[in-house]
Amino acid sequence: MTAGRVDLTTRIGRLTLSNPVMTASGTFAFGREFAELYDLSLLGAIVVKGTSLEPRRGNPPPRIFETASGMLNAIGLQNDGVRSFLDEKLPFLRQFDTRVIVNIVGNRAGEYAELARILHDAQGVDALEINISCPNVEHGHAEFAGDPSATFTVVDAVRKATSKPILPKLSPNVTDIRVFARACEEAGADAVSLINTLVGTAIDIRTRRFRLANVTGGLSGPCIKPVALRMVYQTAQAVRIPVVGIGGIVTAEDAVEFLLAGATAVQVGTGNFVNPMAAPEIVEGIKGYLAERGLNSPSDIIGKVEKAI
Amino acid sequence: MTAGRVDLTTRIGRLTLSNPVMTASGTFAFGREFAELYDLSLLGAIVVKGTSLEPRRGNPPPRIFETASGMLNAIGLQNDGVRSFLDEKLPFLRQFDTRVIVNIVGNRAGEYAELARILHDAQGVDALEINISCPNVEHGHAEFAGDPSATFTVVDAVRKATSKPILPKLSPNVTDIRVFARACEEAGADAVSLINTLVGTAIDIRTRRFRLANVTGGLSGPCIKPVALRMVYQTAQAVRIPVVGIGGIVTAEDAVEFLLAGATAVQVGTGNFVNPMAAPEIVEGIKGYLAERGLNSPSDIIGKVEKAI
Amino acid sequence: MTQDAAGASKFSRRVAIAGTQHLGGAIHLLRVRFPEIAASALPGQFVEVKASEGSDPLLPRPFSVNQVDAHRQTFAFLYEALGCSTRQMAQKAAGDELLVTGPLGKPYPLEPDVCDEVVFVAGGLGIASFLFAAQTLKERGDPRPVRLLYGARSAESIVLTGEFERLGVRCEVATDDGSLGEKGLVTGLLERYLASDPRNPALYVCGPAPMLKAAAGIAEARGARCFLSLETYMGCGMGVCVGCTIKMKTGDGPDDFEYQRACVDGPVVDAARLIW
Amino acid sequence: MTQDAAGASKFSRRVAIAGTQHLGGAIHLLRVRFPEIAASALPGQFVEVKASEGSDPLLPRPFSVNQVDAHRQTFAFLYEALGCSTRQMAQKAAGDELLVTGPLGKPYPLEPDVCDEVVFVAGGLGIASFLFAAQTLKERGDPRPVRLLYGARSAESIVLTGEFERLGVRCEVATDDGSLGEKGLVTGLLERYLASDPRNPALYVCGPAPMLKAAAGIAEARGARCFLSLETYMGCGMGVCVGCTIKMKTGDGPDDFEYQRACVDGPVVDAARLIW
Ligand SMILES: Cc1cc2nc3c(=O)[nH]c(=O)nc-3n(C[C@H](O)[C@H](O)[C@H](O)COP(=O)(O)OP(=O)(O)OC[C@H]3O[C@@H](n4cnc5c(N)ncnc54)[C@H](O)[C@@H]3O)c2cc1C
Ligand SMILES: Cc1cc2nc3c(=O)[nH]c(=O)nc-3n(C[C@H](O)[C@H](O)[C@H](O)COP(=O)(O)OP(=O)(O)OC[C@H]3O[C@@H](n4cnc5c(N)ncnc54)[C@H](O)[C@@H]3O)c2cc1C
Ligand SMILES: Cc1cc2nc3c(=O)[nH]c(=O)nc-3n(C[C@H](O)[C@H](O)[C@H](O)COP(=O)(O)O)c2cc1C
Ligand SMILES: Cc1cc2nc3c(=O)[nH]c(=O)nc-3n(C[C@H](O)[C@H](O)[C@H](O)COP(=O)(O)O)c2cc1C
Ligand code: FES
Ligand code: FES
Repeated sequence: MTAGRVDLTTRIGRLTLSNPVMTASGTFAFGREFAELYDLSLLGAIVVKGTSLEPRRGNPPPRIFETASGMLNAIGLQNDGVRSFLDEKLPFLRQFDTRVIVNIVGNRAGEYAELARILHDAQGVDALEINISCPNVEHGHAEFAGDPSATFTVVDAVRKATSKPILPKLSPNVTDIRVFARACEEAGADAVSLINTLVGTAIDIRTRRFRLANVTGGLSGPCIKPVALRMVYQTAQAVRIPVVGIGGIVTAEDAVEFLLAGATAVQVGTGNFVNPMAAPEIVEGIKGYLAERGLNSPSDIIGKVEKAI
Repeated sequence: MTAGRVDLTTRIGRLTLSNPVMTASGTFAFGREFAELYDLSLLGAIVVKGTSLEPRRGNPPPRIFETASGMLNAIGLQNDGVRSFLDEKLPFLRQFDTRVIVNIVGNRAGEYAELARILHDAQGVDALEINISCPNVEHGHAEFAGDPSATFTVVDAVRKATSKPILPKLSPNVTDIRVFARACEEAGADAVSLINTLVGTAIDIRTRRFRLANVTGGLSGPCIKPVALRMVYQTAQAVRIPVVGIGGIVTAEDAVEFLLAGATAVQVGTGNFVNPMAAPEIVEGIKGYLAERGLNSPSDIIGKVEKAI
Repeated sequence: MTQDAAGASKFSRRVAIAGTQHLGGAIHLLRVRFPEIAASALPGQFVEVKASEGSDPLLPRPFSVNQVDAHRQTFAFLYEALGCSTRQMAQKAAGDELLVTGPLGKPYPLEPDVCDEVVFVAGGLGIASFLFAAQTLKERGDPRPVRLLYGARSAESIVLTGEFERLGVRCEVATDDGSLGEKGLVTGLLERYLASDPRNPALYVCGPAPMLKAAAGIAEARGARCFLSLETYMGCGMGVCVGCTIKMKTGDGPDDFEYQRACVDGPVVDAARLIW
Repeated sequence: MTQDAAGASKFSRRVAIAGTQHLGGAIHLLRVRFPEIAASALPGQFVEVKASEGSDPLLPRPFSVNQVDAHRQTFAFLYEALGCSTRQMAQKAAGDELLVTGPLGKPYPLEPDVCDEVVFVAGGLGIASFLFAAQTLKERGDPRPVRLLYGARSAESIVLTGEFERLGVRCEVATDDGSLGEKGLVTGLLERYLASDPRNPALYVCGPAPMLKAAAGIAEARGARCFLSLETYMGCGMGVCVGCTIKMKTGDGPDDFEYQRACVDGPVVDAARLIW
């Protein structure tokens, strides 16, 4: 093995990462807790929890429920607002040699633009991920994620508000995700992140009540991997901007599948809960996979999947 | 327990079943193999494998692959055609005291209508399930399932060709499944069946090839249950015709969740592979659930789910 | 939190099972070798344990640290093999691996200034966290009297009382069926104890939710300090998913509350602040 | 098929493990009590076994019937604990439950009119199905000579040869590393055997796909009848999902083929009809 030769440096448009592994929004908070487990500089990037203009209290509990090879969540974007992020969370993250991507969420295009303007001036914020696909808040799914022109409007507004790299995050709960990816590309997005969670529900047959106070929640974890992988493959063939693959990644093998399908980088979400060391183990595992095959860079495998026969 | 008191008789519009448990199309073939395990008269209904006008050879292998709590399939509707069904498969099924529902599939609305005309005259065919949602054949998903007006056209054509009960089967790969259910209702469907499989894929990182010759396949099994349950709940609130719930049902507890969410009956698909005795065990399990609570009929729980708080 | 960027204060890895012990009924004790956790865990803290290699069950489950060996190389937790993870655990033997993360959560406030009498109130498996607490008080040479009020379904589910007695803890037991100790609920023992007018006691309570609620009510009525260890449904166990939220008072108005995370702001909480 | 509507000829239920035996390496023998299957199974048939209670792994896995006890109350199968189901199996003990369905699939054509010499050709775990075949021939008092050509990675993976010898089967072994028998592949043994011009032999071959393919090629070149037992990826194992399809010749034209189901039209197929 010549793992020493492998260089995991990854370029997502104008954004350069030390490796293609990021942690997904909402599954890593603002890094503090995981910093007690490992050095965050091992990560390609950290995507922080969805951040809004004003603080949000979130949904009442119960907010999560485990399902077959997955989990439902309806957190409702509980967060302390962008000011608190800049004052209290960002300084901590800046100590690490990694990229910080802020996942932004608003009710209207104007709110997204406002967030982008505020964050545009922040040193240490490397990119913005535009969360137009959160299924657990009133204005999430229906308004932006289900309508390509609304998607365009939001991305366009953010594009005009900042020159930082922007990555709209797409919902899988649509008939054809490529249409949305193309709208983002046209609006000037640097890349697209996919997928967010599938909308699902669960019922307690003993109490005959929904398992989540919010009735429905977002389904994540290994159960959604086949759907995510299909959408990443389709999207990578439909747009020229890079695709960041997300959905059910727990091991390096999972991550390599996404790279082969055409993802330029990946995000680990629920995998962080399954195995708290998942993200750094995936970085090492990708390196090992490339080294064993005498390859030097993730770009040697990105999109390189072939037909079975 | 007074399980003796429970009467599982279920009405799906004009179709009366001895109990609400059916076996799903493509997971039970034409009943012969399962008849070697148990008496098919124990079932509410049998939905046979998707049947077309002409025989179809199906997709090349590999056709199936197991994923986390689920499986992908791309069978490609291999079947011997409707004539062979009538001559060779139906007579066997008619020996049993159950309902036979034929899952029909065509390339154009006219083919569906033609199938409906042929089957209209068949003694022993109790209803037709209109498969407009198979993701594994060229004319499946894109043309009918993704477009409400095309869905209307097919259902309308079938409705005009037969007076037998018809149940369009809906695809989950859409932004809002309720729109499709309403189109079916308007076209005169007796009920809607949902869900068919989610489109997914998987890659072998060793060979760097897709796991399925067809590249993508349909995802089924417990992994999709939260999505199916959500869609059944939404649809049951959006239409007046009955909803038949499908997706990840392996145990009686799963089936009860669907009834609580608003399904009038359920179908067991991949569950038949997980546990070949699943369907009759589910019939008994529903009976037990009702009996333990002093309830007499599935209708006592259909749609009776409440909010968590 | 003032911890520095590089310093690890939590640990997560696959470790081998050092030993297992069947205590009665479906209750087992499982010991793993994990020196960092054994050395730093405090009573009331927990670990997340993933027993399955696959993805069903997917998430690790929280288990309280039950005891730590004298050399702080291994620690043990107690579990009842009833659900999907715990039944898988019961099929494991020494040498098999588990994925373990910890130590997690806020410990019991056991400092001398909190109270003059330490009272552990356990319902069923709620006993799990108290042995470590009693050991720790003993090790610290804490002179205060320690008492255990312990209720369970039946004699079979009463475990580890010998260990408590050896540590000088005064144990009172109640069982639903009267097969051991008094017939009745642990809240009965608690009522009687508080009726005896103890001097500045603090109650540390762990058990099923209805029992916690009843104990908190009794404590409030009697004006006793009361700390509850909550068994909230958890996602990550370490404060990042915000899925385990509990409603905590921030004032006296109806809207004076915030959602806190049971895993890091708890699992031990002051009963007076919890909104049920 | 001419079976009548009510008659069960397959069986499926949860059964207790009667016993397990470690044979070497990661290879284990697992015996279950299932009289209906033990009484009706034929050599070459298989059962579907689900070891996990949960949904990962989801589907049962196919395993060949390896042996049946004299009173036909129990049967055993052989497995190598390498994948997710088989590793779970290896954690089970006598008394634990498995969900078992069978008997499934087409048996080996062992009738006297097929050939004059019976030759089993096994690669690795492909040995699993042949012991039952040898037992059955012996029970039937079949007078034909039976030979086993058996290859595996190393001595550790060569199992059950003693049982074959006790049944009067002439065994020849090859290992990749030469640690037992001849150094080389089982196809070497086969070449040499066929070069000795045996009288009307039939080959029954089970093992990894490349070995099956090689054996079929050798058989064709020598004009010997050859039956392959395929280890195709399966969904249901009983003919309903049509997911296990293999391409079988129906004539000599390029389009003269049909997709057949490996589980019911196989797993034993005539090598001459299989299109790779
Ligand atoms: C801080 C804390 C400490 C605990 N300490 C112990 C202990 O020392 N010993 C012990 O036996 N149990 C303890 N528990 C409870 C234990 O975590 C659950 O019983 C465990 O989830 C059972 O897992 P299972 O897969 O076997 O059960 P499951 O099949 O998952 O379900 C059994 C029950 O456990 C609940 N449950 C499921 N998942 C979770 C989850 N992620 N978090 C919490 N509850 C869940 C379910 O609601 C269900 O009622 C503790 C819980 C918490 C929060
Ligand atoms: C008719 C037949 C008889 C067999 N008899 C035996 C036997 O007696 N002893 C034995 O050890 N093995 C036997 N096998 C092979 C055995 O079924 C697989 O090795 C088994 O799936 C391993 O399960 P796993 O979960 O441990 O491995 P996995 O983790 O699932 O995977 C290990 C390997 O098995 C393959 N595999 C996975 N699922 C299936 C499936 N549903 N069907 C077939 N292959 C699969 C995968 O491609 C992978 O390469 C037989 C297979 C067939 C088709
Ligand atoms: C508990 C939880 C909270 C999440 N919060 C957010 C969020 O704030 N913003 C966002 O864009 N995605 C959020 N997500 C979605 C994830 O970032 C990710 O897209 C999704 O979970 C699929 O990936 P996974 O299967 O790896 O978890 C959240 C997911 C979970 C499980
Ligand atoms: C192997 C296989 C074949 C299928 N074939 C058909 C089919 O021919 N027609 C159809 O409408 N649905 C077909 N389906 C979909 C199922 O009927 C069902 O809608 C889906 O699998 C979801 O249910 P489940 O999770 O219980 O399997 C097939 C599913 C599987 C797994
Ligand atoms: S369990 Fe994730 S924040 Fe508490
Ligand atoms: S495995 Fe289902 S048809 Fe063969």
